[in-house]
Amino acid sequence: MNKSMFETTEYTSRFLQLSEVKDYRQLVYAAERMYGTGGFGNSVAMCTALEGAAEVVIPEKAQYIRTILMELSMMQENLLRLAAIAETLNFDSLSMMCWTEREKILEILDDLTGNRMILSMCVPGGVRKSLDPEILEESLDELNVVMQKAETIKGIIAEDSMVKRRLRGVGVLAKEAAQGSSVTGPGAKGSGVDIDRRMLGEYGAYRNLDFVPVTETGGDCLARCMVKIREVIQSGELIRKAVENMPEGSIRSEMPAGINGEWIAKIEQPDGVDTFYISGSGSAFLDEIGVRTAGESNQKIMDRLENVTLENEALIRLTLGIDSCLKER
Amino acid sequence: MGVMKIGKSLMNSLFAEPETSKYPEGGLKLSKASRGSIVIDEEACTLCRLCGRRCPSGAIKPDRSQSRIMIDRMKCLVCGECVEECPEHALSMAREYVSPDPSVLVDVYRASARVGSDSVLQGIEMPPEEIVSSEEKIPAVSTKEVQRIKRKKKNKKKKKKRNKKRNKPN
Amino acid sequence: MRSVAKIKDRFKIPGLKSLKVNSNWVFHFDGSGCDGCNAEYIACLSPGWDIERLGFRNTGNPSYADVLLVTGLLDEEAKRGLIEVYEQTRPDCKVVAAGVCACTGGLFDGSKGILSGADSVIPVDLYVAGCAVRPESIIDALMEITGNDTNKGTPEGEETA
Amino acid sequence: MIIKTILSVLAFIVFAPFAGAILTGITRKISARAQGRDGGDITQPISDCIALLQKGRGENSGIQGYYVKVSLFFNVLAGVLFYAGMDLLMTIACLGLGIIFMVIAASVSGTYYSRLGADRLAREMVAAAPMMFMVAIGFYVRCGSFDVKDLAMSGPVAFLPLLGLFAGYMLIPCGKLRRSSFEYRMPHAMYQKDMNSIADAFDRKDAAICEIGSWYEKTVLYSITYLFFANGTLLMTAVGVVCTVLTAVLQGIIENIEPAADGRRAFKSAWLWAFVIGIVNLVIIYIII
Repeated sequence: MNKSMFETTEYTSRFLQLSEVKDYRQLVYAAERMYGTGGFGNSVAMCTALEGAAEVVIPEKAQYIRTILMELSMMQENLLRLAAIAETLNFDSLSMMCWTEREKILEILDDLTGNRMILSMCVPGGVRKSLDPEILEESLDELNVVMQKAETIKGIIAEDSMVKRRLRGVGVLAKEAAQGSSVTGPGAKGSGVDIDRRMLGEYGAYRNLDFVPVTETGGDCLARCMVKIREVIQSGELIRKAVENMPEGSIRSEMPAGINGEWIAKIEQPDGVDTFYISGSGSAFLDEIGVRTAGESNQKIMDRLENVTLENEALIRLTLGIDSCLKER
Repeated sequence: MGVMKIGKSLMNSLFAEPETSKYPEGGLKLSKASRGSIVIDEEACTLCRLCGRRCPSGAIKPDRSQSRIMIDRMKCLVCGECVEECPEHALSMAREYVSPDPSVLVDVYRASARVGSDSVLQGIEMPPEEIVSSEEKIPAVSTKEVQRIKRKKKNKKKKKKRNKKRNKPN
Repeated sequence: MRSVAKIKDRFKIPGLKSLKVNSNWVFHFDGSGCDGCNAEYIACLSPGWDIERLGFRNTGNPSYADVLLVTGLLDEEAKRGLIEVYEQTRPDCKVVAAGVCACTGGLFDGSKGILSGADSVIPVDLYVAGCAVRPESIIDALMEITGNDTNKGTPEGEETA
Repeated sequence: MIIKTILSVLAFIVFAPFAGAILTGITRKISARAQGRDGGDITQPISDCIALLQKGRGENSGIQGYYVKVSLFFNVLAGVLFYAGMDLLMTIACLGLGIIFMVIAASVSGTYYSRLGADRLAREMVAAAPMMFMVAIGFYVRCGSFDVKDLAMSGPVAFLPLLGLFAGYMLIPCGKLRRSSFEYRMPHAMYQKDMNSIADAFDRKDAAICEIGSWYEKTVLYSITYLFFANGTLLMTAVGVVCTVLTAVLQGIIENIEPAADGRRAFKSAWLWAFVIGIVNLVIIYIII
């Protein structure tokens, strides 16, 4: 793991400065607030990196709980992106429809963990508390309602002639250009490249939930929106599978006082892959933290897109999820 | 003819019950796991200062000299880290959340007379001293500037009154 | 115009000012925060909570505003923007700081270039706690600051399991 | 006769803003309900406007205040001409002038978004113009004169023969009055829900006057749809009033049916619809009736 790989990435100056004052346990809360709507994914990334560096294996049940909460948080973030895209098209009713579905998922998260978006459930070494079985059952049939509505939203995006006229052929990214570049998430999946960090099974219980990443072949804005809505439906199924075969057992394992070693954790977020690099030399305060968010890696693709006009530029940035993450915290 | 694709769902949402919650009248629906605010049991607390050390945002400050504990409600992230770490289980999570307040609400609690030992803090590493008190912390805008803004708004009102007086032919 | 005022005084016709009307305008200023409180305020406008039924209306011009809602973490650019917006508001426009970062800087207080809350820039009338502030507390704050108070924060009736 | 016209004109001047506000309130409530929201009550536009007026005049009142007042004057003039039973073409011309002065007011105020809104409003007016004149010609061909007096009192109901024109009129004003039909609104932040791009840079009082002007304009446009049904009998006036309320409901729904078409297509379709349907309908009337 040579350090030069990270010379190009821009450190988060404030995040690095925070790490001098806060020990690694408190830094997970700062990582979670990098972008609030999808915070849980970042806290899982930070905790995976910490556990990797300290060579701690967390219990199986904690992995399942993390998977369930991550899929729920990815669902609500995808719906938020779709609501913003429909907002840019001035399609208010579709945007409001996405907001209502997102509200239902936030209610489920509120019942399970006590907070709507920033859950503070993921701690180094496992999960803070286990999910209540009855609430989990109730939320499953609530999820069915959301999944049916997601089907209607998919139908609207796929068949509505005006939406297709505004989205098709806009910001086209060819498959070869996508493969050669650093774009991840809907940008890559929209052009047929099926890269998905969850397949490697480094984190979460994705090894036992067999699933195929969602891909589309269009490569334009319409394909990316279809990827987003199909991922919402796929997350619903993943949650149902995870709830069914969730094992019993402890939910947390012991973490050492200081972190000695370095590790890179890459987590699949709705907009792409977030990379966390940490390195510590034995003390509770980390020496080196490198963060490369999904928005940054997708930013470099903007000049390879075709058919980008001033009018559609805001739309394309939204589908690629470029300016969603403000890192200067 | 996919133009009216959304028409069907528009129609049922038109005649169905709207999905907005009737919040102020319908009362507050709190889930069982809801994390509202932190509550202290003053007798059990032995001022061992472990919670102050673990808090990510420095919202809870145990103070041994005056044997009291201050919780800054407008800084507390309600993450539950202190509730977990307290060896005496004096802290617990209430379900009602903090209601809006005209001032930065800092609750002060009287801790009990018996003071616990310092051994609890032995294993915890304190942040290096010189970094904690770094001066280049941005000085907040001096209160003078805030007053200046207030005064500027007041003279605007006076100016209006003056113009009214001036263009009144007496 | 002065003659009209004279007529009004003599016949005691209630001028337009005395009409109590349930319509408050909210201007939302978002620092460069983690977008959590911003998404929660937009959730208030969306069908989930819909503050339009309570008479609040979102506006893009600070001079129309009755309530200036400040959310998110404030740093240097936000400070300039906030002062510029605050000077355009009316003298009796109330300021609400929603979210832990807007009240006291929250987790990132003391970081480089981060102001510790909105009160270090403009005088704040009401503080709302909560990291990712809940829509219920935003509605509480808006109702309280505009004079029609509600059952603040206390759960009524049965608590759902 | 003179007293009757003066009475109806005075009734228009007093009651038109309230009728327009309630129609706007109905449209807002229906479009909120179609989105699943529980929108405010019907009289919310009135309380919004009063709240704005209570706040008095702001600082940046500049020259656009005069243009907004002139635009209000022309909208009221259009209504006065209509209810005095004068020429229908004059009413449509006054409506057009009302919008022209609104466009000047928006482009004078200098900020980017209001200039964007002015450009959008001008396009809407030019797209709606042919359809409006087609409707006037349709009435003229049907009963021989442009005066609203004869149109309102004449014998058979004008709805059936002018069905195509009625449908076109429904689409164009709906398209025209719909807030986002030609919108080029480019949100710099993705949640920018509050840019309504015309009255955005106005001063507080001018925004209220602009709102009242749009109420007058809406009542005049709806009374033209009422003209399709009126033939003096009490029953048909009731049917006409019901139909105008129905158009308000229809607009709330049409606003949510589809996203905004980009400017050029909506512009072409409006003109195409006006000429094809208009001419076909006029030919049918001329030959058959």
